[in-house]
Amino acid sequence: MSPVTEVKLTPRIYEAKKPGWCPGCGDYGIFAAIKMALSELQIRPHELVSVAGIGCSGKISDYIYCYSVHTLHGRVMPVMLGIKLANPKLTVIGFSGDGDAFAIGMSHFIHMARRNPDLTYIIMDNQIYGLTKGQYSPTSNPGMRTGSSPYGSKEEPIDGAAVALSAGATFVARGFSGDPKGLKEIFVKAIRHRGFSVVDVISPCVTFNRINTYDWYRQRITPVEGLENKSRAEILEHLMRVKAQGKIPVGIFYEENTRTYEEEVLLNPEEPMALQDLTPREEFWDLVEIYR
Amino acid sequence: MSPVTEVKLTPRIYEAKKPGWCPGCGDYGIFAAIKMALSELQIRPHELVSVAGIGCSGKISDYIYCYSVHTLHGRVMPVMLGIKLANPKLTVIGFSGDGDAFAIGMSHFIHMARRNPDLTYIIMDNQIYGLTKGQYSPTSNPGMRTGSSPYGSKEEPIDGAAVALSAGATFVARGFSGDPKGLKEIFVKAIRHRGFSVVDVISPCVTFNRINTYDWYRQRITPVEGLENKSRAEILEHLMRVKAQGKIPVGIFYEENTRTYEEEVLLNPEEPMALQDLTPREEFWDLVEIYR
Amino acid sequence: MKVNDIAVRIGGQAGDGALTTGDTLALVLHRMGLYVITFKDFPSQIRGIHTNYTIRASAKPVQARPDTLDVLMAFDHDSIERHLHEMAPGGYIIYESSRGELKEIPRDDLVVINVPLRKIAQEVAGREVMKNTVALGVLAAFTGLDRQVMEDILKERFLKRKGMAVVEANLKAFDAGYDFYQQAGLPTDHLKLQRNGEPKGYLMIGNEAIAFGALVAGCRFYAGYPITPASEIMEWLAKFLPKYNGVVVQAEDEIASINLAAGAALAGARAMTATSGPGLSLMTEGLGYIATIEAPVVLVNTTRSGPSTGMPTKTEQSDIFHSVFGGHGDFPRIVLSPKDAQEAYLLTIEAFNLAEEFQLPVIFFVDQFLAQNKYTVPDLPREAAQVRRGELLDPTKSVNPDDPEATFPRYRVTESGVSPRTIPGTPGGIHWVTGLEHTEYGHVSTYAKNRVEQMNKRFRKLETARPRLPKPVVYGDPKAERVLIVTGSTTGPALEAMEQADGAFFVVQVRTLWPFDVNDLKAYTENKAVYVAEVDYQGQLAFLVEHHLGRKVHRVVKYNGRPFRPSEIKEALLS
Amino acid sequence: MKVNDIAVRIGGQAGDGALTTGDTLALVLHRMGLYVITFKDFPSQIRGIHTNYTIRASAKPVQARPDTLDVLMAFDHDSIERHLHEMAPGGYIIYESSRGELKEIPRDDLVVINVPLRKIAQEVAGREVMKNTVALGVLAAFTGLDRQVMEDILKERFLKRKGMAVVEANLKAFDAGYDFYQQAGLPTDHLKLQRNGEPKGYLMIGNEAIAFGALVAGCRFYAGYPITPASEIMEWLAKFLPKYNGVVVQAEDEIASINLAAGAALAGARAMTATSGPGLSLMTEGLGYIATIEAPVVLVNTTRSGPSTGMPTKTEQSDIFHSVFGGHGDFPRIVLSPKDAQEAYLLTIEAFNLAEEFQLPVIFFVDQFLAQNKYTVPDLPREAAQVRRGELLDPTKSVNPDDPEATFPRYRVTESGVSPRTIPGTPGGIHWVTGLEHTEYGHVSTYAKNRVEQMNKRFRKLETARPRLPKPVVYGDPKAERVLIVTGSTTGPALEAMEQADGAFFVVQVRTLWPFDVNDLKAYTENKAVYVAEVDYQGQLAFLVEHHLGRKVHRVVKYNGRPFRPSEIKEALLS
Ligand SMILES: Cc1ncc(C[n+]2csc(CCOP(=O)(O)OP(=O)(O)O)c2C)c(N)n1
Ligand SMILES: Cc1ncc(C[n+]2csc(CCOP(=O)(O)OP(=O)(O)O)c2C)c(N)n1
Ligand code: SF4
Ligand code: SF4
Ligand SMILES: [Mg+2]
Ligand SMILES: [Mg+2]
Repeated sequence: MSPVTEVKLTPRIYEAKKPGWCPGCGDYGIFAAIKMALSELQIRPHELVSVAGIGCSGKISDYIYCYSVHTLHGRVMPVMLGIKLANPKLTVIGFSGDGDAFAIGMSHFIHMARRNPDLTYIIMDNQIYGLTKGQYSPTSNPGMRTGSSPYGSKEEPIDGAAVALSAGATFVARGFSGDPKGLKEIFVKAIRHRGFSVVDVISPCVTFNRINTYDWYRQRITPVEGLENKSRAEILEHLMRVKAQGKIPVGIFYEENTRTYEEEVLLNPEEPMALQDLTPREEFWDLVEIYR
Repeated sequence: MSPVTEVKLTPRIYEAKKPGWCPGCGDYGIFAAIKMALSELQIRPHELVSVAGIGCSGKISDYIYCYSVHTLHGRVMPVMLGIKLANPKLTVIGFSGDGDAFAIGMSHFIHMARRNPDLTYIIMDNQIYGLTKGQYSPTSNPGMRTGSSPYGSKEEPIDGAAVALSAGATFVARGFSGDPKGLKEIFVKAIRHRGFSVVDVISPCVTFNRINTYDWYRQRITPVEGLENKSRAEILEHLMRVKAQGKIPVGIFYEENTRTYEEEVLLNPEEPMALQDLTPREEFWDLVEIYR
Repeated sequence: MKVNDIAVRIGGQAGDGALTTGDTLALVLHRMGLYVITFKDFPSQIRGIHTNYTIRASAKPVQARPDTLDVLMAFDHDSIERHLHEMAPGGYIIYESSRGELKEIPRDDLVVINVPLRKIAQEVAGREVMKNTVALGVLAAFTGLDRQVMEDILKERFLKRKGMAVVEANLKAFDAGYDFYQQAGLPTDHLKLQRNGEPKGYLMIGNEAIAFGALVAGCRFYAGYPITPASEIMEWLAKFLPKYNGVVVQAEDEIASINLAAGAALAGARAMTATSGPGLSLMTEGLGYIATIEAPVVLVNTTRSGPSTGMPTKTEQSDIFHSVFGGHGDFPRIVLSPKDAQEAYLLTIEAFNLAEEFQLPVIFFVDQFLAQNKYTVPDLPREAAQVRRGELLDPTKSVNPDDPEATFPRYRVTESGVSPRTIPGTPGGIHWVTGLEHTEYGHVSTYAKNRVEQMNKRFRKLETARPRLPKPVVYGDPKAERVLIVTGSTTGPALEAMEQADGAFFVVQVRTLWPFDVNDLKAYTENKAVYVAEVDYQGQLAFLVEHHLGRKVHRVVKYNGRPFRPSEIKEALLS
Repeated sequence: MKVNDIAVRIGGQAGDGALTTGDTLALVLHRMGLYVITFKDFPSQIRGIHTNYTIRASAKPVQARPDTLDVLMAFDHDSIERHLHEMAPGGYIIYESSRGELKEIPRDDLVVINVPLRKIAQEVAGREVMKNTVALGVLAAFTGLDRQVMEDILKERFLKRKGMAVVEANLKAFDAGYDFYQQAGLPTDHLKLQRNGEPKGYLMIGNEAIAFGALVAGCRFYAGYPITPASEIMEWLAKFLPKYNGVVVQAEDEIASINLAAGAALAGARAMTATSGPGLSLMTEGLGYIATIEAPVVLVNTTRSGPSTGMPTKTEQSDIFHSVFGGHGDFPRIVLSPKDAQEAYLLTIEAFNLAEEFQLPVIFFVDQFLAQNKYTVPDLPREAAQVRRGELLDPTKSVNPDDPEATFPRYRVTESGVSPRTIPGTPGGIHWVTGLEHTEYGHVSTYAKNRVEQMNKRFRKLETARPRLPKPVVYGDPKAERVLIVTGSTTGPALEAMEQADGAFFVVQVRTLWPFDVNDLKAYTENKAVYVAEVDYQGQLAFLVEHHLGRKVHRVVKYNGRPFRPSEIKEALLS
């Protein structure tokens, strides 16, 4: 697709702009990790598409260096899929906040998982609506007091990784933005995975979420292992048990290799429709002979 | 709320109109079962609200006798919740097709389950889009050929009961419209349950779904039992195992009693806001003294 | 005697077969070399409710539902009650009398034949469903409907899939109907159908013409959610796009659909979605997004009767306001409106070209009547099928040969408003895309000056596009004192009304609903009485015309879910 | 010397404290008995980007952002670059010089004081954040800002929650700033602030006035999804509705929000949702549904700069088209537009009453400037707080005493178009509700006659409502030759421009955007030069005016995300 270049792609190259998140925001760690992962994979910026949602998280769209698409709130997933189908040769990585992914974007999430396109979807989960100044989100702790829940939230939180598992994502992991190196490892594997990869990343909001701080997370984070040959339901059960102990499981929970959506629906993923010569073919008119 | 009447409410009273589904449509069985259930519970039509979606299924809205609301496609759940919060004394029962509930309505479904309002939600699942003349739906069998999937559907089907379980519904069951009596039993329990009850009802479409016929279902339907003390994940695991054998589990899969959303968020569910005297109170102006 | 000019209505309950009978009859007439148009009036319920199907055929082109009916085939008594008053003097009623004969009717100018269609079908062919074929046989007996054509069609349909026995059973049913009428000794001298040379082109519904137009226009990506009356577009493309490495995604809802299309368009595919009112409303946010990121997407809206879920299978043109004004904020868009199936094909191709040349959403406004009724389409010309991709730069060539990872000013402020465009994968073409206000490179910005430049640039595209947009078409003699302005499928009845009125008015068909070009209309409306006819309540087209002409017009509106009859328009203009 | 008439801007990076400093200063001035209006210009990013906050205060009512600034408090050099050109001659610059002094500036008519705000704060109060209080002390030194009022406010804020030490630390910071200026020996004779009697009412933002208006209007149900600039409404109601057995539901998205509100309204609660452009677009389908089922719902739309995600924290009035025309099909709605916080309170109450009396959606059109800026609100009158529920029948009384399970013709065709209404639970009031076309009882129907009757009935409500809708307000002398038509918060600068122009034009403020009543405007526009000023690109209000007057108007538009300065309007009208 492009001339070979010998230039080594450093993490720095994937940064278009100095980010403007609040000092200490967890999203810095995610940005650092994704840059390292992209560098490790030597993905060329012009062959990479980032697709981000609306939120503090979504601002990564303005900061990352590649073809970068900032969608509407909650619409990361359909836009990603549209891009991927039009040109399966591109690497497509999505970024959403917890509200973007699990409130307004929830339906797309479930449906994307059952399709299994080769996309990587990163949720920058701060358990709060950051950009709108601190309302509770679908992942907020129960009872959390926020601008929109002055008497405490009354809803059961969603566990992003559990939803991904139940819905059928073929790669499910959770990372912590306080550990960019570890996160990078997860990202590398998620991007390499052929299928729908979901990485739920804990990413503290230091401005509006005074409950779920770095310390709060550090005390609870627990790497889980030994899930390799377990079924989705067994893994869910296991994760629930860990959570019941007040811990937060992190790591790669699930990985399964199966056909991707593109492979299922495209005649030839190697010849993207985006690059097709569109001159009408004579044979098209044969298709309407039946209406004679 | 209304004068006591001695009239016994027969199933017949809940029928406003002769239904216009195709002869043999599974939805007749559901209509029969709900009428029996309402009669058994002696719910008075004027204290009952039916909320239905768009689809062949949703036409039940026109046929049922009570305050009956036909919503937009996919919006049964928010409308139900709005009604319930405005007046928790009402019995509110929802009806959706599989497309209505799991395609366009999916996000509401997940979020309703985590709120747990006292609502009963019945999915009339024919594994097809009936009213729009037979496109595959989120519950269609993989590979199913339909108007919109001439080469076979390439998406993993959704299991409505499993989604309800994962999302946190506090009553989850599956019934079969070919067995209206058994279905009635489930409906009675679902309506009695205080919390969000989901009943996924298998309801064959005899016109557009030539795969999943009554016979097809009858050969596969398997009542499951002994799930009483199991966790959600264990039940999921169990249901998956049954399905892996090519069977379709039916029965009441899960029931849990916990606080309802109305109890959590309303000061006094016994004094509905719908019936409040709205004359402004003097004390309201105290609230703005802080802006002096 | 009326020769080769007929209007037949078939009425019954949904499920009675009126639709399939109508389709067959339409095809027979088309194959006999007549021009055909249909009018399907069916419920949004699979069975049990009254349905009817009207076919009009003539040796000259037909463009509207008929004013009156020559033949009514009634599968039930309800159909008599509903349609009797529409019968032309001397017309025929074929009544299915298996469950009782039609006795007294308050019209003595009609030929009524009671035929036990079901019984005959059962007797001669062993299957009640063949009652429809029996009815066509009856029709043939007093019109001369061509048996050979019928036979050819039956063979095409059944020979391969079901064998000769089925063909023969059908022919038997046909002949039985024919004989029954003949034996009744009723008149056969009022209507006459005869071969009129070769078929006059294709017989297809608007949606099929649109789907085909999309394919030849280079559309390879379709995302949609089933909805009446748009679904045929998805189903057609689902069959054929995959053969050309394209794809149809049945999305979880319309919001997903339009965002899928946005993604595919951004990545370089020609992308489309189609829907109807409820879906259009849901797509509103996506529409503004597409305009802001300047992606080329074609959105077909097949308008049905609103508001809300409304009357899903009935026609209306009431989505003009939303198409033109819907969506928060100020953004450019183009709205095109074809008048019949052939023009739908032509303008679909244009829609894709304009979308890509001007990098904006093109709404294709198609009312249900046009979307779902059959038309004789004289031609689907190949020379119209030209693909113009505008400022899209070749993705295989580097935009910056020194540095494949260089950035590119995707939203460069140009005089035309159109900026050169790269797609992901293009070396040297990197840029940012966002629904937030942005700089030339697509970076977020709220600077006042940049904002104003980008707003101006986006809207400038409409000015650049203006001379390139489909102009209104004028029919009749512009010297007449009255002018009738119409759009979409209302053009058909307007033209027939004009003929009926012997040139008392002329007709201007608006094909570009937005940007609305008043200059195109000024010349035709000065010193004229201006009428606007449309199928809606508020007079949405009239509102646009009024605004642009700066004066009030006569509004001719109809909003009972049915399209105009020509005579209704004529009367409104002449009264 | 300017006495009791000041415009101060505070500039810095988001997170620098410009917002809190501005809020404090606004309150001090308000408490001194001045009229206050603010203009917050902040980014849609939590930190790091330039933010500024302008406060204008005067002994006479103020209604717009100022033309020029008397004081600029600059927390960084960027703020100097951005705002220097707006300084009035003789103005003051307070520059935070901890990281370097402000040296050369291209203006020699200004008083510049370099104050190491952070350093002083750290020194005297031990905390850098108190730099803001230091700056207010500096301001006090050359204006006479009231120390006692400042002290009272500090006590209210901190005494209970943080103790006297914090109050004292703040006062020390204040005094340090004061002293620093005094020691610099700079002039103090240009601006003078002094107590002007009692505070002139409440100091609140538009959104607070709306939320309060909703509460007193009987709103008990709110469903919404967070969005700038609407969120304050949700947050206010979340605090107070639960005390009155009401509820705020934070929904999963705006589609859920409006459908939640529809459900609650159907069941008898007074229900509201609030959003901004992107959410409004998503609510489009729900809006048409509400109109079709005739439920009373109030939809507040706080308009920000579009299109698409646009500039979320910047103002605009570009949702007029969507409010008025958005949505597929034809359906009635009312769109109200208040000019300031006090009118927002009054019209919110009216919105609920009209919604329920006419059983339709009322869109409350509020631009971001009005939604999020502080106004001195003279009164929130109790007598305005009247609840009129229209044709809602008492749910505790049986509509049919013989049979509590009887049906009720909820959509009865009446002369006014308004039908008596029962809510679920009402004995004898059973009916059906659907977005499909329906009969009087709410049963689905596509009969042409019924359809026409129901359409007419629904739209007749608008005619019945018309005389009851808020009329335009005329300001100034209608004998002037030019008339300026405005709506919403553009009214403020228009009125100030009118004063500046010495009556060269008069102003008409449109308060009901739909149904647009031309009769209200005709009298004021005949033989006048008509101008329409609005904050958008397309001239959406102008379009409505033009359509209804049948002639073109002069468009005065601004679309860089900022509200008009009075002088801009004056110049546009006088040039
Ligand atoms: C349709 C729509 N509704 C609401 C908004 C306002 N909005 C902007 S960001 C956001 C949510 C932010 O939360 P999250 O997704 O968790 O991202 P974060 O800011 O926490 O990273 C919302 C509701 C919007 N832009 N569009
Ligand atoms: C927003 C919107 N999109 C699409 C439709 C068209 N539509 C009507 S029913 C239906 C789905 C029917 O499938 P399902 O929900 O399974 O109900 P069924 O008819 O099978 O009972 C659709 C897509 C609509 N009414 N509204
Ligand atoms: S508000 Fe929270 S999420 Fe947003 S940038 Fe600041 S710390 Fe990060
Ligand atoms: S089409 Fe299918 S679902 Fe609809 S009424 Fe007929 S059988 Fe039932
Ligand atoms: Mg978040
Ligand atoms: Mg279905």
